[in-house]
Amino acid sequence: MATSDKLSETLADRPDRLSALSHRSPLTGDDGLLMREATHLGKLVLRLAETEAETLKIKALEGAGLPTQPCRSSVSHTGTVSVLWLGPDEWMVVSQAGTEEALQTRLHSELSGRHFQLSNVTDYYTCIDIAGHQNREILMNLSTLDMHNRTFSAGQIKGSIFGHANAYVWQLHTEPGASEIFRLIIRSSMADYLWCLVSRSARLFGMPEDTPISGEKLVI
Amino acid sequence: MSSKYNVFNLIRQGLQGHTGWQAQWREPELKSTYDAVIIGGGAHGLATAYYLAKNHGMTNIAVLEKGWIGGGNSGRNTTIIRSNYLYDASAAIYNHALKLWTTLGRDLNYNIMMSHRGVLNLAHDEGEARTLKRRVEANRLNGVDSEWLDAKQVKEFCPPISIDEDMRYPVIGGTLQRSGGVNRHDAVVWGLARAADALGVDIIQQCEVTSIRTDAGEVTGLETTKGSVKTPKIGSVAAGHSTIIADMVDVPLPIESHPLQALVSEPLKPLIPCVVMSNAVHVYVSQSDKGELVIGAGIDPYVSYTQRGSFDIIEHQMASLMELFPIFSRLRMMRQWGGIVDVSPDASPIISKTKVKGFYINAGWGTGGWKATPGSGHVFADLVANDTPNAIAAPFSLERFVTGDLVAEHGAAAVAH
Amino acid sequence: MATSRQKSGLRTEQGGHINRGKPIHFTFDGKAYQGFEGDTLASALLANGVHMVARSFKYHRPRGIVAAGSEDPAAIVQIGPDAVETDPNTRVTEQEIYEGLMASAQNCWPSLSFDIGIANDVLSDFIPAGFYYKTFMGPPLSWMRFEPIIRKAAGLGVAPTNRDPDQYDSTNRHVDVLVVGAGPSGLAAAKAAADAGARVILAEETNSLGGALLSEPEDSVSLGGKPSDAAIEKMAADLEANPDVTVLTRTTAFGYYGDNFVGLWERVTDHQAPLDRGKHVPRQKIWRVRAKQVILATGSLERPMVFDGNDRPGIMLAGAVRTFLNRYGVLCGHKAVIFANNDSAWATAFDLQKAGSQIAAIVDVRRKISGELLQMAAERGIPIFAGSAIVGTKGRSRVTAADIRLVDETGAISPKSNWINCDLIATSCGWAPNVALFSQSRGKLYYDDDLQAFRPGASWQQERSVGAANGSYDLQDCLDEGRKAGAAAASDTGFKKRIPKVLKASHSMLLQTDLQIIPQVPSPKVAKKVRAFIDLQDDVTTKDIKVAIQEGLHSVEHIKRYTTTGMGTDQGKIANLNAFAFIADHLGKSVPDVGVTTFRQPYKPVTMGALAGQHVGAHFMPRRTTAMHPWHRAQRDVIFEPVGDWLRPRAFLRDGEDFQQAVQRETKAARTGIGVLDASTLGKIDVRGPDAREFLNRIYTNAWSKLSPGKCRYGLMLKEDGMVMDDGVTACLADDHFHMTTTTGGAANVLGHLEDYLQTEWPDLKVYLTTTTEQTAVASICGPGCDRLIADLLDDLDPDPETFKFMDWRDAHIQGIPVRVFRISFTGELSYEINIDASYGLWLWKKIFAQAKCEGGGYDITPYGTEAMHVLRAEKGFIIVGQETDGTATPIDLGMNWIVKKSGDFVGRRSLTRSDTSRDDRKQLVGLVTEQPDYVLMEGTQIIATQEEGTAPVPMLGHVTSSYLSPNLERSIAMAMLESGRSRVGQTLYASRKGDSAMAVRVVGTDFLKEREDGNI
Amino acid sequence: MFVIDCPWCGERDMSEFSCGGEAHIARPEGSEQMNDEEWAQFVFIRKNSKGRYAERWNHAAGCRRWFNLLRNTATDQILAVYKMGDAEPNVSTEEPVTPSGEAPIGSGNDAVKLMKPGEAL
Ligand SMILES: Cc1cc2nc3c(=O)[nH]c(=O)nc-3n(C[C@H](O)[C@H](O)[C@H](O)COP(=O)(O)OP(=O)(O)OC[C@H]3O[C@@H](n4cnc5c(N)ncnc54)[C@H](O)[C@@H]3O)c2cc1C
Ligand SMILES: NC(=O)c1ccc[n+]([C@@H]2O[C@H](COP(=O)([O-])OP(=O)(O)OC[C@H]3O[C@@H](n4cnc5c(N)ncnc54)[C@H](O)[C@@H]3O)[C@@H](O)[C@H]2O)c1
Ligand SMILES: Cc1cc2nc3c(=O)[nH]c(=O)nc-3n(C[C@H](O)[C@H](O)[C@H](O)COP(=O)(O)O)c2cc1C
Ligand SMILES: [Zn+2]
Repeated sequence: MATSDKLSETLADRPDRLSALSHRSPLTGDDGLLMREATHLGKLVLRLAETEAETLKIKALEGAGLPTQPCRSSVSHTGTVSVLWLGPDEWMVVSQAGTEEALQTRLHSELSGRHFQLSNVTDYYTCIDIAGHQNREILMNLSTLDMHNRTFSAGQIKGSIFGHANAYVWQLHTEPGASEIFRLIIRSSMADYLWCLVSRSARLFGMPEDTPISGEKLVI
Repeated sequence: MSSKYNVFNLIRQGLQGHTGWQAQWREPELKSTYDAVIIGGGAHGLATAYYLAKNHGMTNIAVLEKGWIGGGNSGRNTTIIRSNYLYDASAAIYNHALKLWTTLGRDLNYNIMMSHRGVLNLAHDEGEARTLKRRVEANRLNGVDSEWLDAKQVKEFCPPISIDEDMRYPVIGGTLQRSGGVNRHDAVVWGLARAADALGVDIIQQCEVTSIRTDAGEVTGLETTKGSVKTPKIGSVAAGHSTIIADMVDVPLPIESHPLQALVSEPLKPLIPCVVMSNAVHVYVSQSDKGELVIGAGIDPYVSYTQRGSFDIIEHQMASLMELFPIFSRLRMMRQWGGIVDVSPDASPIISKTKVKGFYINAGWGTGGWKATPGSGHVFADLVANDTPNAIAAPFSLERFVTGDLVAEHGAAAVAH
Repeated sequence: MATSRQKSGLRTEQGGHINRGKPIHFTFDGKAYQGFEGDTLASALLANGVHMVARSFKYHRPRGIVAAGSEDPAAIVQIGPDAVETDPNTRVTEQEIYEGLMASAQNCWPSLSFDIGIANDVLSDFIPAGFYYKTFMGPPLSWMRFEPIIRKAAGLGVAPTNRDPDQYDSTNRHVDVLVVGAGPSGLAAAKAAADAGARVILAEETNSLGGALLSEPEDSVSLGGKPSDAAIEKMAADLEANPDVTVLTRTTAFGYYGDNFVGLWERVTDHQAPLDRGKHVPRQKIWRVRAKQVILATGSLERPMVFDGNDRPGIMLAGAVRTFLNRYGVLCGHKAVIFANNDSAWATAFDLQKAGSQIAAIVDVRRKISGELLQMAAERGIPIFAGSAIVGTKGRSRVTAADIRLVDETGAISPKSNWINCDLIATSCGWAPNVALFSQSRGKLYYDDDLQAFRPGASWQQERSVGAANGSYDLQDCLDEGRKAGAAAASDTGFKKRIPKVLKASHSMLLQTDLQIIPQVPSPKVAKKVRAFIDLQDDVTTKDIKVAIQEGLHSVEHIKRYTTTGMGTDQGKIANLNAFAFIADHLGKSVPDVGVTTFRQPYKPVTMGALAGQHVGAHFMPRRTTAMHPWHRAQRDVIFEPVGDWLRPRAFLRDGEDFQQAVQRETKAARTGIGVLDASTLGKIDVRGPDAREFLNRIYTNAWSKLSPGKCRYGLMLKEDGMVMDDGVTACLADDHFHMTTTTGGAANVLGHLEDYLQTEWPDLKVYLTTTTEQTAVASICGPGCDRLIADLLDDLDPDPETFKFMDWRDAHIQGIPVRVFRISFTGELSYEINIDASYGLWLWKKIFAQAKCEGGGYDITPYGTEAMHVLRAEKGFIIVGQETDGTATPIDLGMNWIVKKSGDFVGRRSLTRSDTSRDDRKQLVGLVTEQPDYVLMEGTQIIATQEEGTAPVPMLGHVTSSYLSPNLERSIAMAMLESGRSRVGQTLYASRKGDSAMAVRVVGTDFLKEREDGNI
Repeated sequence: MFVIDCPWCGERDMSEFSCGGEAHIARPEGSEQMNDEEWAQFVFIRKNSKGRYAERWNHAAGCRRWFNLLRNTATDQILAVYKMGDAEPNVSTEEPVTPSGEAPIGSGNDAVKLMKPGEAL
């Protein structure tokens, strides 16, 4: 069932692959509060006409359909592939680290003949997972989204502004009783900014605060 | 009876309990015929009327104001005055205004508290520095007072500014126009009204223009909430409402009306000596004589006539202010408000005749027309009186949007206030 | 007479919501005092007999405490131990005391009790409202001489001198129902809404729930059969226990904006001693609440009486006196005179007397007073002066006596003075609904003739006003209205569960029945000597308002601005209605005809640091970095440059070098050895679809139909006004697939621009766009012979420039990692850009250097920064959008006619042929070389026609857009936008220089390398 | 500070959106044949209406879709949200509330208009 963080740990066997937040270590706070980077998850952006998506069954997605209901995600039978709704003709396919290229190839061949676009954005984005029961509160410090569990539940994915950066927040499907995990999908170049902003917001819950990269000498 | 303002009359009145002061302007009835009507009782409209009466002898004229005079942008602006604009045409008009400002108080016999305390425009990166230096150079050749300061000189001129190098937007330098500054917005409005009134101009408040009558492409009169008026000439100086007036005669304008906000802090003992503006961080601030920090914000990106903007903008404004002045953090915001600014595509005003004979437009001053007030009124009066723009006004015709000869100040003007 | 040391006498024996078990020590103006936990600075000072705490704004008159809450007009002081953590203009009625609190008086010198600023008071006859408009306007600039003096005299508190050590937070909440104010109405509303299942926030400005009930004597009111304290506690506990309810105390709703967005300001630690403040706890916090429904239960504000001498310390609002007594256990005086026009203030008299004060008189302007009241007073032996008024007072730093006289129907007063000694005057001119937030919400007010005050009328947003805020002053009405509104609001948001049962209140309160307003109490003095204050902070008297009206300022907005009434830090909370009533009276109009001034945000002043929240300092704005950034940072002497939001290395300094030397070395190296640039920041957009070519044809000025896969092309993008907006190289990946690059700063704009056209103008075009900027890291390698290094790096591609041609791209691998190599050049040198997945970016970057070294040290490789990049491209005459262009340049102006296709539409095309845009005397891009080869023109320098500047205005022909010392041309070079520039090639012009003679410059072509080859330079 | 009901994502804070100005200004075909004046009309002239105004908005931080929105610029009330290419909806036969001058209480430049609860705005 879980597209959980486990997946990200199987790193592809290649030289020195670094994630955008490789210079940061996971942080823990009170009551199981945990924030860490989910590294190298495979991410593909698929653009396809809304009308086609409704009927399309894509084998490569292993049972995960293209959600046409806004802000929803779907999960494959195996739990290793998720498809996130980003827009009416735009989805993100999230898969285990290192699987994105093969997946891309399969998708490509399955979709050939249609008007579509498939872009590998694995490194464009990275993810920060926030687990622990204060995570909704932490996110409320950063965005205007309604994070209440009445309106934000497992499987939902919403794009918004966090601090001053655009990002998506996705609540992972977790086992009943397990702690909720929110996954922030963020642009690599702004990852450090968001990491630090999240850690600052979590200070009250015992999380150590990281300060952003700055302080370099800018001018002469 | 006390018509003249001076310290002796103030003392004399003081002894009599100030019972002898006269009304600063009359409350005349709307007449049925005028030689010219100015729509809009903001500072620009009143200045236009003042100069029409004073320089062109046109005294059978009226200023029609739908609310109370000075209640539009004239009553809501941060009063920054400078003339260090890039292009010749802009430098000419703003510098013309700056010169008029220096004596306006005396001319009007009204202390408008013109304070030439200096305006700093900060640069935070090389690109900005380049743009600002270009401006300084152009200013010098145009005879506009303007100089480049490095970060240390900026700090010397305005000690509370942080020039820490590790800020997100470090201050790397800036321009200074020493003759720039601020004045008292209400005093300007009232002083102009009083002086125009003394020359015979009818200032009619609570009088909204609702339609304009034309005949064969010529203005013949207008309708107002206080009755109708015959007049061969109408000057529209309605700022945020310019397109609404122009629509009455089917003159399309390239103008959008946006909310622009400002706010004041609680009053404090003198804290910053000059005006500080920054484009990258987007903030501009000065301190009024009463002691409040007067702080301007950015425009909201959508059309609105509500005289209020988004709270987001205020929050960001405050964060920006903290970037430049970290020591302001514990001070408090006392009041925020909004105005409706008339934004033109090239961030320059429109002072122009139109296809309708006798209908003249003065608009598009956007976020930065306060500083132009006397200059704008002066050249617009010329246009209304002579039916031809003078050399200073000529580049600001409506035609430029057709031919492409824009006075594109936004590319170059940093914050346009 | 009361003296300030009668401590025990001023604190009641018992009662009040203070913790008598916990004494707290603080200082005011250096003097030590003691109060109790739960005290505000005001109650603690009053308990110590201190009334005078401030000086007024203009006349520096002594100011005391008037109200008990945030509406107090003038009792403001400076808080804080030092100049760093100081808080100017802090209301003593709101600041809770903590151990060690230090407060001091402000706006006075040398001391509060002896302030030479009082000279202004003596001169007050000569400095009425607006006096400054009438003088100081002598010769030009004369104001500049007086202004500093005025400025110093004005202002109130003093700003901190250092960076704020505290931190602030903001957070967002969505709720079904937001309730503002936790008096009986607000509590009932919150309870009803919460019981129905709605998500609720209840915000209360003060430190505890209960509102006006806390001002009632202990056990005098019961709710549902329970004493009110216990009932409130129970309600609070119920609310706290509900996970969907948030109760916030010390939290002010300061701004009601559009679509039910309400800003709350919580003071988290301001009431705590510094050592008790949690480590990471923000000092203050902004709650950005988006509510489906709002209930305003903000209570009512009492109006003071306006009479001659009404501003002395010790003259207070009757309700406030009662609050200090019952909420804080403080007697505000030993001998009080009550001055009222309604019943409610009589309760103050009765409570005070019961607590031990002497009531010297109840003065009531009404001639007819209910028998019940009269009897109650008589039973207590309180002297009553009906149909009378206080027409004058005495006392300097504290009121000492009141002159009480009869006032007849015509307003005439009895001739004989009747001074009664007192140390406290408690006044009440009735209560007005606190409609500030309602009005901010843009709800419309109406004037209630019974209340003689403005009340909430038609709502504009999803909002309900209840209780005293709605003009309902009876406690049972308050409870009922609250309950109903809470239930209705919940029901409107879909929670229709149940309506809680009616909470019955005991009725023992005196309300403001039979109110009779007199806008200004008459005075026996000659008019000009009367000083009846309306705005106590800004020293606005009725006389000032009269002068304003006489001077023709008839709009309430004009009068406000002329007199500054209501413009102080209290925004006239208790003054405004009195001002409106006075204006109305004076103009012979009704109050609603006069109208109100605008209620603006904030409800009360909010700390600017709190509004900025966490988005300051390091968190102010995102700073974007590339995959190679860790390497850049690790270089010892790297200088960074912000480019858009990115941080890019500008130059890598080596031992002992200065910036200029480094740039020269780097620039040289890129043409003689091998230069490497981190080019990852360029914007990248994946463009795909059968109509991609057509799309590019419309977006770019040049043609894209024939570009074949494997090839790249440079493109210029215009805005519809014909001006250059961005440029970049686009590669054809497949017939229907392109990889577009944009400038670093322009990426977001370009994507927005393209999506806009696709979605809104040409939805029929089958094209998809996805941004891929951060997906790839880019190393740009250039220099003669750099192909050898490339060859060494690549597993499977021969970069031989003969076969891998300029503007070609190829896929390849480095150690098995896929890369895409572009043979494009921004330097004019042989150059390759290697694109790799960003997670390998740092690896690639290091690998390039390692490769250069390990192959026998065969390559002279130099990392270069953006500055060298700029010089290199200038040597070749390439433009930088945003540097050569400023939003006023067309492709033709830039000499790039070659890129504008001859036929077919594209965005901006039509604008190019407008009469002025197509003129050939426009500013055009040219090269300039200075007569003196080592002289580098300043960028921004203006070009003139003659060596002598002459007098202003000097005609300017153009300006220098870029200027560098070029190590490869061994001289300075510059680019300029010059009027009729292209036809001036070969001419000598002059670059003006401040304080120096102009520098002769020769106009040349822009490709300096070629110009040198051609012998032109 | 309005909330915009994105046709796809639902109600979101306006900070997630960017405004693209007046709607229903189609880019003209055959601009070659237009005179300078007509072209200027397309590039620069906007209705800038006080009252009902159709404009384009983009859910920039969300689904990135452009859509149209009908707003009363005198009050900032959103009257309708509709998709690109759809015609301007006829929200009501009456013009929306557009007080002459600014909305009476709460924004300055107009005489106060007083209204009792429930009175039609
Ligand atoms: C917050 C803010 C800050 C600013 N800061 C600066 C600054 O620091 N420096 C600077 O130079 N500029 C600044 N400006 C811009 C400046 O305020 C304006 O450009 C300038 O005041 C315009 O003057 P005006 O007289 O034309 O406009 P207004 O004062 O707005 O006058 C127009 C008048 O026309 C009236 N009117 C409209 N329609 C009708 C009708 N139908 N009938 C009758 N009357 C009508 C209006 O009621 C109004 O009173 C700022 C503006 C704002 C809003
Ligand atoms: N004696 C009289 O004539 C008279 C007149 C009016 C009211 N009252 C009494 O007052 C009570 C009114 O009850 P109520 O609940 O309507 O009002 P209330 O005055 O009891 O409570 C209002 C609460 O709102 C808070 N508040 C005000 N503005 C706020 C803001 N912007 N943000 C957060 N909090 C804010 C105040 O601190 C206060 O606690 C009743 O008991 C009534 O009998 C008596
Ligand atoms: C330069 C300047 C200074 C101001 N200073 C104050 C001030 O000290 N106190 C205050 O309450 N308002 C001040 N205001 C704001 C006005 O009260 C008012 O908000 C503004 O004129 C807009 O009008 P409105 O709020 O009635 O719409 C100031 C406005 C300006 C333009
Ligand atoms: Zn959306």
